[in-house]
Amino acid sequence: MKTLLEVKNLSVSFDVYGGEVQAIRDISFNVKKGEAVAIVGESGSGKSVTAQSIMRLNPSPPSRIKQGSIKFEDQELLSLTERQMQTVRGNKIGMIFQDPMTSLNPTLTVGAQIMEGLIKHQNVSQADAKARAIEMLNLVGIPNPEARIKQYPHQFSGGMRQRVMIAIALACNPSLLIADEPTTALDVTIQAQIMRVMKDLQQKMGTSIILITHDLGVVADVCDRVIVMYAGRIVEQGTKWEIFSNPQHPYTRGLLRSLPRLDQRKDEPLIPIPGTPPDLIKPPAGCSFCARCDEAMKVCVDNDPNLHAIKGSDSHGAACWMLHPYANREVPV
Amino acid sequence: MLRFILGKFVFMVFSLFLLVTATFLLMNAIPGSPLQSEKAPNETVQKNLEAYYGLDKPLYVQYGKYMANLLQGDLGISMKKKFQSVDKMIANSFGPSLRLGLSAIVTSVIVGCILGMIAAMHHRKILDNVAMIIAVIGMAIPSIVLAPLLQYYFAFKWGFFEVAGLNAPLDYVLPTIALASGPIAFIARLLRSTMIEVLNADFIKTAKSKGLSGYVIVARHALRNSMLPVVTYLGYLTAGIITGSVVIEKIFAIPGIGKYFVQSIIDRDYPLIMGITIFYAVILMVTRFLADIAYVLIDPRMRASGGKGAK
Amino acid sequence: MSSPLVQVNDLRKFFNLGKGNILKAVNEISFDIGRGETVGVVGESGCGKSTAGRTILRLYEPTSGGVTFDGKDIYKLRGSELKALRRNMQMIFQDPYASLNPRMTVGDIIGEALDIHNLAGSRAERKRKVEDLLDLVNLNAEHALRYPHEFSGGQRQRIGIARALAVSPKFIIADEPISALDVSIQAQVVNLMQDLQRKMGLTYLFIAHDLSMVKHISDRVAVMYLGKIVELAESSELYDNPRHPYTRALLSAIPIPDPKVEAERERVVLKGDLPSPINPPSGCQFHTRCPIATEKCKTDEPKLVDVGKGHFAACHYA
Amino acid sequence: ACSSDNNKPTPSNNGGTNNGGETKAPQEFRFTIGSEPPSLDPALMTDAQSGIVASGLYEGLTRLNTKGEPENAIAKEIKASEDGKTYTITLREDAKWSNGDPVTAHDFEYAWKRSLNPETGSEYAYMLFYIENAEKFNSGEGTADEVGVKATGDYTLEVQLNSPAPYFPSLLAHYTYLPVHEGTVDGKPEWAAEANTIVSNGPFVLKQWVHADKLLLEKNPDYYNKDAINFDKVTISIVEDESTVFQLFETNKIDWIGAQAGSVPPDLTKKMIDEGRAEVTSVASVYYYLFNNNKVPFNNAKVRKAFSMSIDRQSLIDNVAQANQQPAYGLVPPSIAGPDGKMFREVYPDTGYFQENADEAKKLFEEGMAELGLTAFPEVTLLYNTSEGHKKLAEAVVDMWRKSLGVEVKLANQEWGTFLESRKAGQFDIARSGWGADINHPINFTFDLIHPKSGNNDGKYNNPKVEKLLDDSLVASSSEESMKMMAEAEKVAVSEDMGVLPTFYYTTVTMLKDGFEGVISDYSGHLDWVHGSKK
Amino acid sequence: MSNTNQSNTSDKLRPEQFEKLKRDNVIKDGAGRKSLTAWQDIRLRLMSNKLAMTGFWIIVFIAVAAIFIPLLSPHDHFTNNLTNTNQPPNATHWFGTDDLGRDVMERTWKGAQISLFVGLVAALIDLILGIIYGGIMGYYGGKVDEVMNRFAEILYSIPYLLVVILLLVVMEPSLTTIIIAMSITGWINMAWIVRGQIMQLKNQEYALASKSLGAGAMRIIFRHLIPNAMGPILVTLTLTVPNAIFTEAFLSFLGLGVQSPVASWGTMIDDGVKAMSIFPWRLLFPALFLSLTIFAFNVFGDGLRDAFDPKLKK
Ligand SMILES: Nc1ncnc2c1ncn2[C@@H]1O[C@H](COP(=O)(O)OP(=O)(O)OP(=O)(O)O)[C@@H](O)[C@H]1O
Ligand SMILES: Nc1ncnc2c1ncn2[C@@H]1O[C@H](COP(=O)(O)OP(=O)(O)OP(=O)(O)O)[C@@H](O)[C@H]1O
Ligand SMILES: [Mg+2]
Ligand SMILES: [Mg+2]
Repeated sequence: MKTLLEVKNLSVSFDVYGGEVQAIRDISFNVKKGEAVAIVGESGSGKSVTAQSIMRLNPSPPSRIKQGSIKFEDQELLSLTERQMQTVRGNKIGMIFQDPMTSLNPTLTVGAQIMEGLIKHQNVSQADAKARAIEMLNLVGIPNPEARIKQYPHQFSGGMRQRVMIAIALACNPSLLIADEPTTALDVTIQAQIMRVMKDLQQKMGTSIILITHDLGVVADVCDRVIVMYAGRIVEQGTKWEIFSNPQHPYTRGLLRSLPRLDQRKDEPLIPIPGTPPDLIKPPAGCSFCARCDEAMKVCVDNDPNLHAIKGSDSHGAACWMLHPYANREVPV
Repeated sequence: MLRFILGKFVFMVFSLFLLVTATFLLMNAIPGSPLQSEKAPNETVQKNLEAYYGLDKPLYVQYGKYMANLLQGDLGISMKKKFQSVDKMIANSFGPSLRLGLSAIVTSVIVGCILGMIAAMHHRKILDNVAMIIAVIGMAIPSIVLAPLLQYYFAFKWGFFEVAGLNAPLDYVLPTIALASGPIAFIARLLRSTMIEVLNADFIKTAKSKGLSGYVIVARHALRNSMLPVVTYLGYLTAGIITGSVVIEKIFAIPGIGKYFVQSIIDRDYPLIMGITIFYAVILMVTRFLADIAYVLIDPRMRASGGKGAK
Repeated sequence: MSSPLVQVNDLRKFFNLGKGNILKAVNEISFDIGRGETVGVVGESGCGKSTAGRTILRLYEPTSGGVTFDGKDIYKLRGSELKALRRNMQMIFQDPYASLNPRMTVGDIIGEALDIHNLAGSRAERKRKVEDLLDLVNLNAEHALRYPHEFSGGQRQRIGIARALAVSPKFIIADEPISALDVSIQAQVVNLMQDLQRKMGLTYLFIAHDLSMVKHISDRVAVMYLGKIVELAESSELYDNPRHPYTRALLSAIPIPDPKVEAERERVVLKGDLPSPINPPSGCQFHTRCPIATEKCKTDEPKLVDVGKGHFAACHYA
Repeated sequence: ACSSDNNKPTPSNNGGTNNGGETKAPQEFRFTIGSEPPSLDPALMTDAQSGIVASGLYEGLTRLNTKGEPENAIAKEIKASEDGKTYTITLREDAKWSNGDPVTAHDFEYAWKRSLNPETGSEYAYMLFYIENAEKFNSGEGTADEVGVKATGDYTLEVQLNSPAPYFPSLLAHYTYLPVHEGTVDGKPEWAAEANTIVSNGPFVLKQWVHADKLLLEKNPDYYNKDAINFDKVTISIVEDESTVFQLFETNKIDWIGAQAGSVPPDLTKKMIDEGRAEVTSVASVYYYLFNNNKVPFNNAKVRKAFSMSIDRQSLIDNVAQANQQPAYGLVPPSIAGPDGKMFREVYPDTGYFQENADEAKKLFEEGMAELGLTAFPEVTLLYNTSEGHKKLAEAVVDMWRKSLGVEVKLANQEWGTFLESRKAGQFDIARSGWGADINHPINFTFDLIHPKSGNNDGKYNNPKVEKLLDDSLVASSSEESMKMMAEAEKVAVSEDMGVLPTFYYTTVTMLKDGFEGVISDYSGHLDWVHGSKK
Repeated sequence: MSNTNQSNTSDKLRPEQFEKLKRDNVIKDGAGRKSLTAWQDIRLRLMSNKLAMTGFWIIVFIAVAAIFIPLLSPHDHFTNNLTNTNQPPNATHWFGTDDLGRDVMERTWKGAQISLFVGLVAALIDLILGIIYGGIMGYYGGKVDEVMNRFAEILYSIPYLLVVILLLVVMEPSLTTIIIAMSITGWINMAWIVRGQIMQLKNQEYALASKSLGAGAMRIIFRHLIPNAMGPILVTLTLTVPNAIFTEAFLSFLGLGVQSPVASWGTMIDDGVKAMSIFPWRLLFPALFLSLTIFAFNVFGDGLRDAFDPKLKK
């Protein structure tokens, strides 16, 4: 499969009064054509910043790209002018945000909001754009789209708004869809509908997806590959099978362990990961998970681990000193 | 919607009634009378006059009579401008005030919005400061200074415009500037502050992610959502501006209604005071009502609630 | 179990939207919460969970019905009695972004409760208590001086919990307290809530739409749909043996973090959205989305009846 | 000028004048007035603005000439009886109303009785009270028939006066004595509020009246004496702001500036006079301060005198008022006519009434204080009505008192209506006042200002000697005798009692564009433009 | 997976470093970061705003000048010197003299005292009344709001001048009267701004949270809602100060204000405008300092508002 997006050594910081928030630090990953990649991680781990860096939507100031490159379809996004970047946004990369209640403009009709990207990028007529908007609403499963495009967002339920967001994001048939926690604000029953719509559309259109979520359940259903972020770093990545059945990073393992299972008894307590993620203004010199890690070693305190390839896989890697030959240990399963 | 309008209307009538009553009492509590003059009038004549205008009757009789006439839409006859009917005086003088007022409002909305938009889009950058300095300077020079300065330099000294009057389109330029400079600044600042907030909203991120350019985003997405406070302000401003500005009308010799108002109070011209007060109140209510409607037009969410949330 | 701590009787909360539109957010719900018990409430967005919670706390005045707390009708309390009640009943809010005053420091947000009820004698004591509370929710003492916007959603929610705990209440309504939290933190919070419950004998009404977590934490679970309780049972009973088709759909919608399970799972994806609570469907309110609905469901409203072992369900086919 | 006016196709009136076939550019005269004429109905007019417009629109029995003397207008002949109480007036027969009707004696009779009719609500009806039974009718006690005015023929009018009034021909020029057209006026009180309903008989007709904006007058082609009228068109715009008026003048938009009708801005006055561009004319008005004669400390004549004598009037005029006013040591202004065709002040100069002298003043002040038994000067306020000019003068006067008497007088200003009420109610220590003439006669200033029963004696000055002199003057055998008594009363009131504090006699400052002639200010300072012309 | 993208290589590592860490308890996050208090934070942000600070220093300068120049000047504001009127600025009279020969500099700064005092006090009163009234209207809503809002509306539509002239009769002209006259309707605008804001904010969960903690209406309004409405309130307030300064001039002109020979900027301007073309300094100085003050208040207010808003934090 061809690589669609390649992020290399990307670091993004925010300048705030208290100092520099190092939101993402030296991350690299790629997304292939037609692939669905999930980015999971704790709140504040830099998922949204990563996503918005690809779209170059981080407000600047205060944000600042310190280093790295983002290659999309062999084009370096970071060197594009704002105007060139506009031809990428919405056209080649679509984006969906977390909160469907606020991410639509309350004063414009839904139809207008779908059509405006089309008109901008595809140079289509008003009528064609409208037809396409109706088609998109149909695709995302909104009944009676002819009438619906004339309505305003407040006349839609949350789930429907998120469908509208999907319609907007996919209207120009982008090759990459970035969905930043698209279902977090929705109900389980609606969540299931939305995920189904996304999955269907991805398969129909061959769009690549970066799905940002902290719900591992969603990941298991939809994605091919998973990237686990922690405190602005990628701590593990691999196929969903590898991540779920053979997690290598203590954080990933902790995450999976902390989820309640339906078959779990009530008096059986959950196993949380203690502590909270570090303050990104002063990220620890060593492994950022070290402070919360049960298996931390002396080396972890001062040395940030590389992404170590896992034996027997070319897709699986984890940034943990335990994978270093010196650690010489058994991997607990 | 009909109920909403009807409800508004009932309230308008009620508050007009209160207003008329309050004004009537206040007016009569002010010392001096419409019949005063520096020369003590002959007693006989004074009595005749009082009888003629019904001022010899107890206040409640005067009030009752006024209300009865008012109900028939009769605002009475001016006591100072003899036998000019108050409705006609208002109708005649409202024209120039309205035309000038509208010109000032349109100017202040356009210029104010442009300045505010520029400032918000370039928040914390040079252009923000430049736009705000322009706006604030407009506000910092009071119209009692600005109007004579404009008149003196642009009309008198350099002869670009007429010194006074409102006879040709060009004559509107100077009074409009003088009248609009304050509102421009206010609108610019108001818009800037709401727009900065709106520009941080999620749906702006959505718009950006569609690849829209900065100007389209501001014009299509941010402006409308930032307009609500401006519309509220306009609801009040409009009444104030189109019912005339005493200072501007005086300096540019514009036969508007603003001049009448001060004069009517100084003259204690009771019917005219009442007439203008009522007129002003009605205009105020109408413009506020229009602002409410504008709210509904701007923000479709208000439609569901019938403009309930509108201030 | 002694007498229930909270009794909810035929509680209704309607919102008058004007122009004759009445939104029936909570419609005739009745249930008890025993001392030290955790009752979970699940249901879709807009089904009235928060409204029910807020009405039970008397943040809203009810349309009809009653709630007793410790035997006292809370809607009859006035002045200082009401204030005292406020110390006993607390709420953890749903939206971590809107529930913290952006102008106040975290310390002041948490300390406010102490101020209102004069729980801290001195500034130093207040500071100490705030720090303890922060510690309790795994935040750092220095965070007291920061503003909410400096925190991630998860951290903010923990601040909200600390605020609720500040008055050491007996009863806490947790309105989706963890739905915005990270999984790793969710477990911390849930464990923390359970710890607190054990230590302080807290009683919870736990509102969520994350069924797995509700099941984990709750003794009994109520399922709400359009302002009504459609099913209420012991949690394991409910999960093992759901009687209402809506409950079944909810359960099947839970994503399971195991690709193997996911790949094999048969899903009941409900069609359509939640109908409007302004004009709810006739008969069984669920019939518009129900996979097993019949003509009868369109006209006859099923009652919430005991189908055995304290398992209540409101379905003709339960 | 002949009517070469192309707007008015009335061929019947063409030609027959000395400069017949000659066509000239139409003559236009433009000026401003400060506010709209409140009324153009002669019965209801009370103010200068209306008077200025009315003088073009209407023609009375007489008209004052440039010297302020009455000249026959509609009257062909005015004959007084021996006792001076009956006037027989013969009217000219060629005068017409603007609707074509002839102007007859009945119109005058009707107009005067209408003004007197209490139902008309005429404020200036008292101007007619010289006529027998006029006041009775006006007060509702008498009937119209009893009033001493009768048209004995279409063109003869007989008037009975209460007492001889030698200045009656002057009175006839006053606007209250103007005729109105009965058919137009009767039952239509609003007839004079719009241009198209006014029927007039003067040298000009009102073409257009844009309320609050401007009045357009055109020469009346039917005017009996149209040859004496040169302006074809007169535009009177209403402009309140003095700077604007000045700028309009300087940009050639108007031809004349003067008081009552927009005036030269105070700060520019001196400059304009110095440059010789503005003309200064005396005006029959006096600027003075009222003492509250009933209140400590101004119930003491010495204190009053001290205050008056410590004012440097010339300095006030030169530095503050700045319009070449004349210092006033009395009350009657120099432009008021006196006995024997002389000016009143020529015969009875006021210069000897008292002398300004700061040292003398200080002495008198201390004596006065001692008489009052005061050790400290009480708190005293000078009240004036809100206006830049009054404020400036008050500030200067107060400073003079401070410097020469060492007293601190506070200032207070009030808006006009309130001010009048306070002044009438005697709620003041010192109050600004000004007094102008209605007719060209000293009675305006003596009787009104210092007679204890006068409604305008707001300072409540009361000296029986003055009262008697003034009462006697009304029934004096001759005009000369009467004026002498008035002069005597004035002298007592000022020189002995200083009942009021005169400061200066007003002037009016006017500017006129080159090429205009015959545009003048009359004795009272009002614009008289009717006989003006443009080269 | 082979891309080793992180810079430090394992070469320098020694095996003994790979020994398990022993620790008793978990290290908390966020340690060591210096946090700022609310006021420090606002001050810092304000101070970084150059325009706002310019405004601030202008206000300080004018306040200092208004206090000290009249004290130090050899002239006073009332003594006439009729032989020295309308002098252009010169060595003895830096701002020239007026039409009664008084020192314009002295009068300008004496006027500054009055104008600033009136402006500040009126703004303060508007603020207090507006916040209380608007806060109550907005918070309680419903009938209370209806009635209070109607009252405000009716009050607002009574022509101001009428009220003012009535006051003129009832009270002695003085500074107090001016301030009262201004406050009679001045607060309404503020009240409406506050009301609108409160209506928006009162349904926020933080307000509910406070209510559930037992907070009374006043606490919710003043601790939670008003601070969040501070942006618009400050903008309105910065407008109130200059507005009050002007209203004062207008009222002085009507006779309700300060009495001569004391002058406020408003009255000096009113006077100076007429002499603008020949004695420009009489207009220039009061107008200049008035405009500067208004300018300064406005830019400072804007800066303050930005500083108050954590969302706009850099
Ligand atoms: N505008 C900003 N100003 C300052 N810091 C920011 C800004 N945006 C993000 N950050 C910081 O960057 C870090 C990463 O934030 P990010 O939004 O990417 O987290 P996330 O993984 O998306 O979390 P969540 O699951 O809560 O959305 C956080 O520490 C956050 O505080
Ligand atoms: N103050 C209010 N005024 C009018 N309607 C309201 C109000 N509060 C809630 N509602 C309506 O009542 C219904 C129930 O709302 P509620 O917030 O209780 O739902 P919920 O179950 O908590 O949903 P969610 O999962 O989204 O929190 C919704 O339709 C909502 O729109
Ligand atoms: Mg995020
Ligand atoms: Mg809820």
